Amino acid sequence: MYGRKACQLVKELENSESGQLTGFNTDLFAQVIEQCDGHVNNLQALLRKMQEVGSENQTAKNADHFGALMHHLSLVRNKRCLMAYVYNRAEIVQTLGWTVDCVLPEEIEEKLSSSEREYFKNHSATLKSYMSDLDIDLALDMVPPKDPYIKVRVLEEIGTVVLSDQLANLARHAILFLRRTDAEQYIAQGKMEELTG
Amino acid sequence: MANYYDIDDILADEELVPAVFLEAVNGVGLFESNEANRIEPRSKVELPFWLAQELHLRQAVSVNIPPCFNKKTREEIGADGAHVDLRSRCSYFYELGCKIVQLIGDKTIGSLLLVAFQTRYKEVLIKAHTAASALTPKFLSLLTKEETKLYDAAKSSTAAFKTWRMGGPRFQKAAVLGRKRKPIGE
Amino acid sequence: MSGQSDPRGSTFSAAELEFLAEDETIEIVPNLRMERLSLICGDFGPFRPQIATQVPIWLAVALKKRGKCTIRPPDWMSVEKLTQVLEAERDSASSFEALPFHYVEISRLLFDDARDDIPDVYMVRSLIEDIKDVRFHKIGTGLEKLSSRTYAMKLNLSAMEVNVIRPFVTGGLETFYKLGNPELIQESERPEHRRPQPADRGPRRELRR
Amino acid sequence: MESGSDKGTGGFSAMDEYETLISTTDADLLKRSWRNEKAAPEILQFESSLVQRSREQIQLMEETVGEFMQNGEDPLTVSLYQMDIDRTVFLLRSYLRTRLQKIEKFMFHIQKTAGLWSRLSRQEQKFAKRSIEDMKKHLEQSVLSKLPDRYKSHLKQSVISEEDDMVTEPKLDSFVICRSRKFLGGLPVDDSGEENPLDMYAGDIYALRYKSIKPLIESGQLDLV
Repeated sequence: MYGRKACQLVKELENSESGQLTGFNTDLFAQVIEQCDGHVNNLQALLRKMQEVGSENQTAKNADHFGALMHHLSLVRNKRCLMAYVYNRAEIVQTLGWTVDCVLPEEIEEKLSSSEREYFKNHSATLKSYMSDLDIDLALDMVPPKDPYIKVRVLEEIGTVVLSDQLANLARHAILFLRRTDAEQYIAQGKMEELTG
Repeated sequence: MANYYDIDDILADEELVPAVFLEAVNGVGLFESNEANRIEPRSKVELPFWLAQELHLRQAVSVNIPPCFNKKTREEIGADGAHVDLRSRCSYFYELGCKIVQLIGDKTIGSLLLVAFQTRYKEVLIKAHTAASALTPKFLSLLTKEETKLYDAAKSSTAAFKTWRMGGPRFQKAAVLGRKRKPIGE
Repeated sequence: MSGQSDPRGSTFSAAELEFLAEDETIEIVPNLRMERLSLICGDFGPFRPQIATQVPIWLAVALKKRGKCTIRPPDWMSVEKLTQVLEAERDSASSFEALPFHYVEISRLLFDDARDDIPDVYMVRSLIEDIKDVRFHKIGTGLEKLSSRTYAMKLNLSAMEVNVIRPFVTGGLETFYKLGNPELIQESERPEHRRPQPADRGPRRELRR
Repeated sequence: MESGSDKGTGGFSAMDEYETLISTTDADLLKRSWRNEKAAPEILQFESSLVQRSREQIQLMEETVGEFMQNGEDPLTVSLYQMDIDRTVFLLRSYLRTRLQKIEKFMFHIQKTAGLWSRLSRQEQKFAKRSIEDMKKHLEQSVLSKLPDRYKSHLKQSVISEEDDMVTEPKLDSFVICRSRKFLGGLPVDDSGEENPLDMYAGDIYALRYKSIKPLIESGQLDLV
């Protein structure tokens, strides 16, 4: 049945966990594009036939017309599924721009197509450009503020970094008090966790 | 189409509906048995809604009422609507139903949808707020996509409220990066 | 994720409601001397030992955590008042006793950081839990009555209650709106038009159409 | 349960006093704009002068805190001022972020709707333009360039489409929750053609279709919560 493979792509979106990416299905995607080529060849052949037949055989012309219509509709349908696959994934890639600072973690990067990687870079730059125009960092304060300092545990070796109020050695397993705004990005990236209680 | 990229709308359009061809069609290999690449008038087929709709509007096919809105389903919904397995009949029962009514104008389907939702909405509400999680899988397996979304929405907002009341970390790893590590205490 | 709201959703996270509640004012009795604070959110103080003054809750909690004040729990947070509220909640099947818009958030904030300032704290806490449970149960019963296209649903509840039921209520209303479209259903089954009942003033609110 | 004497959180009468509690400090206005922006399905008018004033206040306060620290002011006072700044900064960031996320979601629709485009700040317009370029390029590379000629548009499904039928729009029919600050009489919330106006009293909370109260949100008479 026409359009079925394209729909499988959309089902993949539906089955993946909300807001998370699965690997870009290059194979299936290419197969759907191939089907589109098939439809357009059939469509053109039928349109040629309609011209050849002229108005002499209206019945045959009608049958060709509806055949052409079905190929056109299938193309439109395939396009919708392909676009939805790319667009809905792109919306998730947008959210990466709010969390990740330029360099994607390997396990995310390998799920992206090359165009998606480029889109991530471009859109992150667009976001950064807005922030620098306004001189305000919007990747901070995802959660309403409480105390200026929070207690965190370092989960991944980060090394010595310059924070807003101190030079800190963020060694794995270290437990320390950091300014909330310094810690927030590390926590979002999974490199630290907040300790409470 | 304001919902061009909407996953559920796309999947609802994939549901099959029975149709009869009114016209001959050349050059389509729609069915495996169809070697001549031609469909004869009066052929009975099942077409995905996205295709059936456009062909119906151009009078190339005539769409019939899909079985999930048939007499049997109507009677079952009338008798004990909350416990009818609508998912196995059509996970996009309401969405497809609305599309079919708009296409062929059979308002009895519209009324059926409303009656079904009236009885089942209540059940979703009760289950979402009270049922112990061990009891729900069977119930959940009966729900259509729309009902499941409603159930999940209620469940997750209640869960978010409970998490807040318990206290605990306010900052967490971003969802988009995956949540392999459970926060301490969960 | 406890703190962050769904970045694409329209709802608020519980932490965001708590943030809003922290701007409500409360009375404290300072045990320090501190000059008037001219903050963006308003002027507070001056603070003198044993002289009660009104401040936003976030400020009260910050002082309390540092041992610089005691917090005077609001009037409604007494065993006597809460017992009355609970009884009234139980007596009435559908209406809701007036409590402050942010009562859920405020009580949690004070239980977390000012327990020793609340007389009969265990009792108060359990009364609030009971009130909340009774109310949530009633909210559920009220929502069950929804059965047709409804243009306006009155939800005079507290901020947190509204937020918890929001996705279900708006989702349910939207589906009823869609399925109740007169173009889709038979004339005979069209819902009679329910006039949104005029709101009565006064302390009771109802969850109703 | 009548009580007119309670203040602030102490009141059972919080609803009745709701209107009087609404002062008009910039902090309150920013909070209101933030809530409306978060809860509205479409992008609202950018609060240009309010954002400007809030930023100035933040900067002024930061300078004050700087001076406090130089003058050896008591650390408690300093940290209270800092917390107050943090709260306003959060609102500002979250407000701006919410708007950018809406632009990301509805960029093509905002671009082609003059009334919406003019709601954006200059910087937001620049952000929207670049976002559209980024997305267009990505869609072209991934899909459109691989499709037949008559199907290459990112706005029209094919050359046959009469209008831009691929554009995501906000659902103005979706239900939102609002709270009135004062009496609002005879609201036309019902689109059935029958006269069913709704009277809303101060402090009332209703779930309604956004579309039916959109003008009241835009004119600031009603708040989304």
